[in-house]
Amino acid sequence: MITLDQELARRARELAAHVGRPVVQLARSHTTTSVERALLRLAGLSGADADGVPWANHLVGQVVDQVGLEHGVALPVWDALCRHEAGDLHELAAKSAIGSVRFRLPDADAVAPVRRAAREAVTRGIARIDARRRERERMVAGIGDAPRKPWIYLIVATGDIHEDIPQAQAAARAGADVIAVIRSTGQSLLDYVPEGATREGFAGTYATQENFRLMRAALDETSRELGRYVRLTNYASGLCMPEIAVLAGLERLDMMLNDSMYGILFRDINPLRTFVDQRFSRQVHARAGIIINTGEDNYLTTSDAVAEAHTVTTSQLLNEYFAKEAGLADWQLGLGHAFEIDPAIPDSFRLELAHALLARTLFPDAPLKWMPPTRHMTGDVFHGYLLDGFFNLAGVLTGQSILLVGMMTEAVVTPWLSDRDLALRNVRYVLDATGSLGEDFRPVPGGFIASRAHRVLEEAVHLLERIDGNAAGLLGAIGDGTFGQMRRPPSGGRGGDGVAPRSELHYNPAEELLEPSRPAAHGHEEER
Amino acid sequence: MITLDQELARRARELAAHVGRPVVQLARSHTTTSVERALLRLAGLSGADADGVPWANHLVGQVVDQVGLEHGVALPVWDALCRHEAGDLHELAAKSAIGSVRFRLPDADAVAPVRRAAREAVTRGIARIDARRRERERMVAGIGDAPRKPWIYLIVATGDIHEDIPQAQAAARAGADVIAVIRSTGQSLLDYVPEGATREGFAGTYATQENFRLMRAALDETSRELGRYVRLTNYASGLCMPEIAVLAGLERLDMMLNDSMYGILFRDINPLRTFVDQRFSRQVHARAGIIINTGEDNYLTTSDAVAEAHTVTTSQLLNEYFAKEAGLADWQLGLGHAFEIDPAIPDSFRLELAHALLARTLFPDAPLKWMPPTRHMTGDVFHGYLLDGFFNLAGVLTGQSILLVGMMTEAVVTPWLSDRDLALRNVRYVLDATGSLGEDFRPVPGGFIASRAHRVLEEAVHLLERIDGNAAGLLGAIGDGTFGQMRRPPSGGRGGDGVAPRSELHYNPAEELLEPSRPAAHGHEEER
Amino acid sequence: MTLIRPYGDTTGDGMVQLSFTLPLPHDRVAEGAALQLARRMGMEPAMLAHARPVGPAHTFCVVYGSVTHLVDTESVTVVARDHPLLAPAEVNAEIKRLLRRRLVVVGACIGTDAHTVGIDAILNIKGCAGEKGLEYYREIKVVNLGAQVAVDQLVDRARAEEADAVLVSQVVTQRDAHLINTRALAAAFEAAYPPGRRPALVVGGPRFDEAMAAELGVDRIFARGTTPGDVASYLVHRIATARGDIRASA
Amino acid sequence: MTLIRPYGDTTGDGMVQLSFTLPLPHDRVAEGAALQLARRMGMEPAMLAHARPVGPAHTFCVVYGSVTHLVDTESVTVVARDHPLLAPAEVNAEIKRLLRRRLVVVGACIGTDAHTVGIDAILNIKGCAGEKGLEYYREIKVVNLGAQVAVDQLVDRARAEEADAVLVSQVVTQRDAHLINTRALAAAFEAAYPPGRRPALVVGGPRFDEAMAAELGVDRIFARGTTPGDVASYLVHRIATARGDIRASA
Ligand code: B12
Ligand code: B12
Ligand SMILES: Cc1ncc(COP(=O)(O)O)c(C=O)c1O
Ligand SMILES: Cc1ncc(COP(=O)(O)O)c(C=O)c1O
Repeated sequence: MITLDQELARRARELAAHVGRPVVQLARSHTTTSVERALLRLAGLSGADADGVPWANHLVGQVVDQVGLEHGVALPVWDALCRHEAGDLHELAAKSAIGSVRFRLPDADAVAPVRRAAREAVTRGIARIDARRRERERMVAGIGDAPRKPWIYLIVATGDIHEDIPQAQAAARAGADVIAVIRSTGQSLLDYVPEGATREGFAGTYATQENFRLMRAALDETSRELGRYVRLTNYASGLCMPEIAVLAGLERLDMMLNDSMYGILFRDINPLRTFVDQRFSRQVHARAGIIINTGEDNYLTTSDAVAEAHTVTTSQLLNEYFAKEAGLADWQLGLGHAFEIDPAIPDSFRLELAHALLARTLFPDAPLKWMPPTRHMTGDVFHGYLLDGFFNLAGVLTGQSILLVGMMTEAVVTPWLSDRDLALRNVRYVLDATGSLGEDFRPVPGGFIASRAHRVLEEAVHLLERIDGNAAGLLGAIGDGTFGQMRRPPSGGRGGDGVAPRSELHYNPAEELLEPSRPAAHGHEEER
Repeated sequence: MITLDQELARRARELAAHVGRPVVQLARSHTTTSVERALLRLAGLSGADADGVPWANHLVGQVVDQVGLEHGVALPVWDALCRHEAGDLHELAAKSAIGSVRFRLPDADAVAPVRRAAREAVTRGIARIDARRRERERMVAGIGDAPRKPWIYLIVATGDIHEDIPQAQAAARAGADVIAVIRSTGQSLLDYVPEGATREGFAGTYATQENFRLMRAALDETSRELGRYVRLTNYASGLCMPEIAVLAGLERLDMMLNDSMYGILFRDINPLRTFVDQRFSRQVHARAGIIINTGEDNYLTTSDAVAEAHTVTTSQLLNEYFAKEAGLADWQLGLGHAFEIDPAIPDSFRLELAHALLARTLFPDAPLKWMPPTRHMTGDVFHGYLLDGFFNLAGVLTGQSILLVGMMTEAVVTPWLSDRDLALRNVRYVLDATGSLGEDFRPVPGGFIASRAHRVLEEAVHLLERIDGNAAGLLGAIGDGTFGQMRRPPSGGRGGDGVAPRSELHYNPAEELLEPSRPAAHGHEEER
Repeated sequence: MTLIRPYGDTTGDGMVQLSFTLPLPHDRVAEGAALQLARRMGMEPAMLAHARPVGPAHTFCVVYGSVTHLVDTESVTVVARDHPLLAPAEVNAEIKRLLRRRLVVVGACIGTDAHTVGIDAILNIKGCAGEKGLEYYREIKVVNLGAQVAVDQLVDRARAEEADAVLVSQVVTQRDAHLINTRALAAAFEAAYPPGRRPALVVGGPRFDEAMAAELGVDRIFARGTTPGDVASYLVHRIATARGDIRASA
Repeated sequence: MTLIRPYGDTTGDGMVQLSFTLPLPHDRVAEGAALQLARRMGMEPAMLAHARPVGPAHTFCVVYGSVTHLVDTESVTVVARDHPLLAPAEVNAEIKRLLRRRLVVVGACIGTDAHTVGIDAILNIKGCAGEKGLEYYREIKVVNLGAQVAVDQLVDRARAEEADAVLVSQVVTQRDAHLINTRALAAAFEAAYPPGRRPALVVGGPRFDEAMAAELGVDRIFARGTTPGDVASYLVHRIATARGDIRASA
């Protein structure tokens, strides 16, 4: 509905690639404890000891202690298996937990069969993920898909999977197309994935394989009941991001929050750790046919939505680059943005429209994730309900793809059952009453909306130029507080000790298997 | 923003005049007890006896009993005064109340001085109204006017003038440009105007001269405090409509609900009585510089807002004709319409826009009164608040002039203090956030909105043709339930006994003085 | 006994939302007073989610919190239908059997209430919620007096028509107008008829509490969402019980 | 004693609005239960304005009505400021006079709470509501540990810095996370310092009840709308009273 300066857009993408490429290089030349644990999970290792410490943690911990992280765990682990230290991964992990396995790097001549064994195990895991992806495709085709765009995305957050399930089913029946189960506040700082069904979370429910399974099964049932496939989302973030990505693939989650910078900025996770973990997670998501949702909307909760609008665009361009590089297709790119302008600002709604249209026009094929107001929501729940209505309207007018439904109680509590129901009524009213109003919405070329959109894109290009000119590149910019005004120096944050530069010998069969065939990506010649 | 078929519009006006003219003829050839009482009030008669029966009622009652209604009261009353039956109108009324005055028609040769005396008395009354009009003009110029269109119109309805006043002042401070004091449910059926300040009303406060005075004085004070003139509205309807119109002129009310058919349809008042009373009331309003608000919005509470949209347009055309005929200028024509489409209907918002644009385009110079949803409001106050927000948006997008602020508690209670405050926050958000969105709102020529508007106008023309073809004309159509599906036969309803055909001798100096100089009205050549 | 609590986002959390305005300027005292009120209402803990001035002398407050009261669903008195819901044909047949003549119903909005949409929805052929109104029933004679009917007039007409039932609508509730008018209605009918002989008095309107019939001196109250079928079925049941007939009242 | 009631549209009408969900299917029992709950909360009469099913097992209700409780504004306990509100220069001067060194403040969001915007608004130079944060005060040394700080870490750092005051933010309240964490904080500081020697413990967050400080074992709680000046003035007052100095605590 607006026309962007194509040359400016091209330049923006070129710069994003330039800024992103060294970061990908870092990711390719390092590994992390969580990537290695994810590999083991892909190879079929699950479960935990009686204290809840996952076998993957035990096994990686032992390998790191004995051999170091830099070579990856695949060679030491399958070497041990080839040496019949244990019959399978579980047994090996259990034995290693009591210190009764000695790990080593295989001798040069043993490497080939060890690699082959590892690769076979992981191939089976990937086959399971492929099967899940085909299962999803079959179900969507057989049961039916969401009836329209935007998809209606609702959050469930009781902290108890057994309360979440009926609430999620209720939300689906009431019209939700996507259910997101929010995680307990502390989970992303845990360096392990909890096990089993959980009932104790604060402001969210733990992401565990069993919780994934239970919720997906419940939603499958509801999908059949409703005649439309209801999607399930969780969060691939925090110190266990790659493992969560694998579990999501194994349990047929359909969408994952997966952002290149969220954990750095908002959970104070070490930048290098994050970028390494990210790339692997994205590769898994690409393979699993999972849509990723990125988190630039969050920047507007800590910095001003007008002054810093261009940081959102910049981040979207970077997320796009990283995603494509890891093999994700356009239809998997749920880039985030948000309706967070102070409603007291004159013409705030038109500014929102401008920002929303910029994203829509710059990423025409991406399933954009449109986030509701949070920062300027107050305890005045009536006014909040109204603001959410205008957020919905902006979403409709600008053709957003995934509508994260706003809650009138945003400033008060995690959503109640009735909040969700009210919020859905709000969405339904706006979609039904104004659904085709776009026909009459024609931003004047060169008018307020179009020139605002142009200006934000210009500012994003300037910012990318500045980052590109910075010796420390993107990491330096993050350290300077460029995004969300959160300063996160490259060496700071949690989990930095779980990263190692790869040795020459490093081997990760999953990465090899997941490396995309690198199709020519949407307009970037640098991508090959 | 849409282009109407000019020929169709011309035809609609021509038909409205054709349908309205016989009704005006009826009004000119009849009088009513309330018109006569209004005349006495204009001539300075106010107050009531100890039981609260107004002197105007006593005096008209006595004249009617003794001389009949058909000649009007002016001749018998000023004949009695010329005969020195009493020193002034009050004394005459008091004496007549105890049966000690004999009324008669003056002898043929006494008629001229009696007429002169009556005319002089009424001229003084009209001069008071003129002075009030000039006073308003001075105040608006001196203090300042409402800062923008639409004017924000708020209702106060506690039933107690002493609660109403602080609430009205609070509303004005919070942003209201117009305050309407709703009347007690029963007032329009009373055949007298209550006296004094009142504290007992159900769902509204009695309209009395003293209440008018108190509220106007309070709002004058607030106007000065705020630096903008706050307008006051009441209702010229019911059996005392013309008297209320006079009191409004005397107490400098700024706007009055004054509709040609509301009383017939919704209070079951006799049609002839209504049309006769109406014409006089409109003449008073024309002179007093009062804006009238018509009530076609009400039809949509009893009949369907889509199916019967054209009845609103038809009624607006009739109200326009009647108003112009009585001397009201375009800027005084607050024609009513409403946002009453079932929100569950697909595209309901676009249909609302179409209807609102039709009115806006058909009456480009009239200060249209845009009424909020009422019928489809429910006890779900959250949803009601949202709907009101979209009503406000429709008002902004289509350039409405007087925005009657909707209350989230519409289906529950008469508005609370906090409802009004919340409602104003809603209006402010919409005006500030989307105020200039009209720039981007361009209904496609021939598209959904434009063709819907055209179709409604066509249906209105068809309806007018049918009424015009009906032997009983407009009265017949009203009897058939054309408007609001309320069937009101010409002979039914209350107050019919207070109407009489005028005799040859009938004299009403006010009517003579108020008869407009008949300027060529906006596009009707029939108007002379 | 089944005890329940409101449900916010977990079973038993008791969460509710409350809003009100206090006649106090907005300051800490007003905020404290808001919490005090919430606590007196049984909210513990109560969170003041929002407070803002409405003019210089009032404060609007939004409170969230957990209410300590339990609701015992078994002690809830509902005016539940204790008779079958009949189709129009069944209603007609029962009236014929029981009365051997048409049932006469006189309807009105009394007092100064002009809201006829509700009573019309029950009486007019058009009906509501997909059901035809009582006029559609062959064995019911409907006399709809419309709006703003004085109680005396209504009594006179009911006598003249030998009404079996009088149906009255009351929509305006400010200052308890509906309750006052209903009491006046009951008193006038009691006074005008010999004891026990007055027609059935049925009152309706969106804001009535259906449990108040006895208190207000009428036979039955119908609130939000009533359909003509509800009323017709009740009327049949009423005649049947009045005549000691068990078939229809089962 | 000043007794007040909520104000709907007339003085003393006591009107309030209430909404909640009951874990019952939507039927007459649920509606009756809603009214029963409203009555238990002191609403009389209570009008059920709205009820609708939320799925097969829950009913959302909106109730309007008059609450019979009175609020006694004189018995409202407010955590009112009983000390002067000082400008930054005055704060600096007082600290200098009282301590003869800079006041040391250590701040953090504890537990797993990552909401730093609130504490940053108090501590960072940028501040909020037009006031500069504590970092701006020459005589205050601010150590802001950021988010997700374990209580033990915080204790260690407070000791290392010889903190005069520890400022902690808690925004997440689900399952009383903020209360649990605050209690843990108080216990850890009591354990780590000799009796009466621990730094001032100041806690803040939008959903706290400021009256709960004693109950939670901290010195002061600041809720919605706090500004850096409020906190600085309190800290000065606190040192002054601790030292028995009257000037600043008057
Ligand atoms: C339509 C309407 C009007 C129309 C009425 C047209 C007409 N011929 O009826 C007009 C525009 C004339 C009007 C005027 C006024 N109205 Co009005 N109106 C409404 C409105 C928007 C809808 C009511 C309605 O039609 N509901 C639909 C019907 C089908 O529902 P119902 O009445 O509840 O009926 C159902 C049941 O209750 C039951 N039922 C009802 N009666 C009976 C009777 C029997 C015997 C039985 C068995 C069942 C039964 O069965 C029905 C079907 O299910 C409401 C707001 C709202 N959304 O509710 C305000 C509302 C009712 N009006 C109100 C007011 C104050 C007025 C005025 C007094 C304002 C004024 N001062 O000028 C005027 C004057 C009217 C008067 N003297 O009574 C207030 C009442 C406030 C209160 N609680 O006291 C309301 C709630 C709006 C508000 N918040 O201020 N109004
Ligand atoms: C911004 C925000 C975020 C940002 C935080 C960024 C950051 N670096 O702080 C991000 C996007 C990261 C985020 C994430 C989450 N959030 Co959040 N977030 C918000 C939001 C939108 C605004 C909070 C805010 O910044 N307020 C502005 C500040 C200035 O206000 P304040 O904190 O009240 O501070 C003032 C006073 O309270 C006081 N004060 C506060 N602290 C202190 C301390 C001291 C010592 C003193 C003296 C005073 C003081 O002074 C301040 C200035 O006046 C709120 C919703 C809302 N509108 O309130 C949700 C909200 C707080 N978040 C919530 C949740 C659940 C989360 C998540 C847990 C969701 C999830 N499961 O993923 C995550 C994880 C975060 C975590 N582990 O804690 C919930 C909490 C629900 C509850 N009541 O328990 C809220 C209410 C949203 C909701 N309804 O669900 N969030
Ligand atoms: C992109 C993204 N990732 C992750 C999260 C939350 O997950 P965590 O549990 O890591 O805080 C969010 C929260 O909004 C998010 O936006
Ligand atoms: C045009 C018009 N006149 C009058 C009234 C109400 O006045 P009353 O019923 O007191 O005559 C209304 C109410 O909405 C109205 O719209």
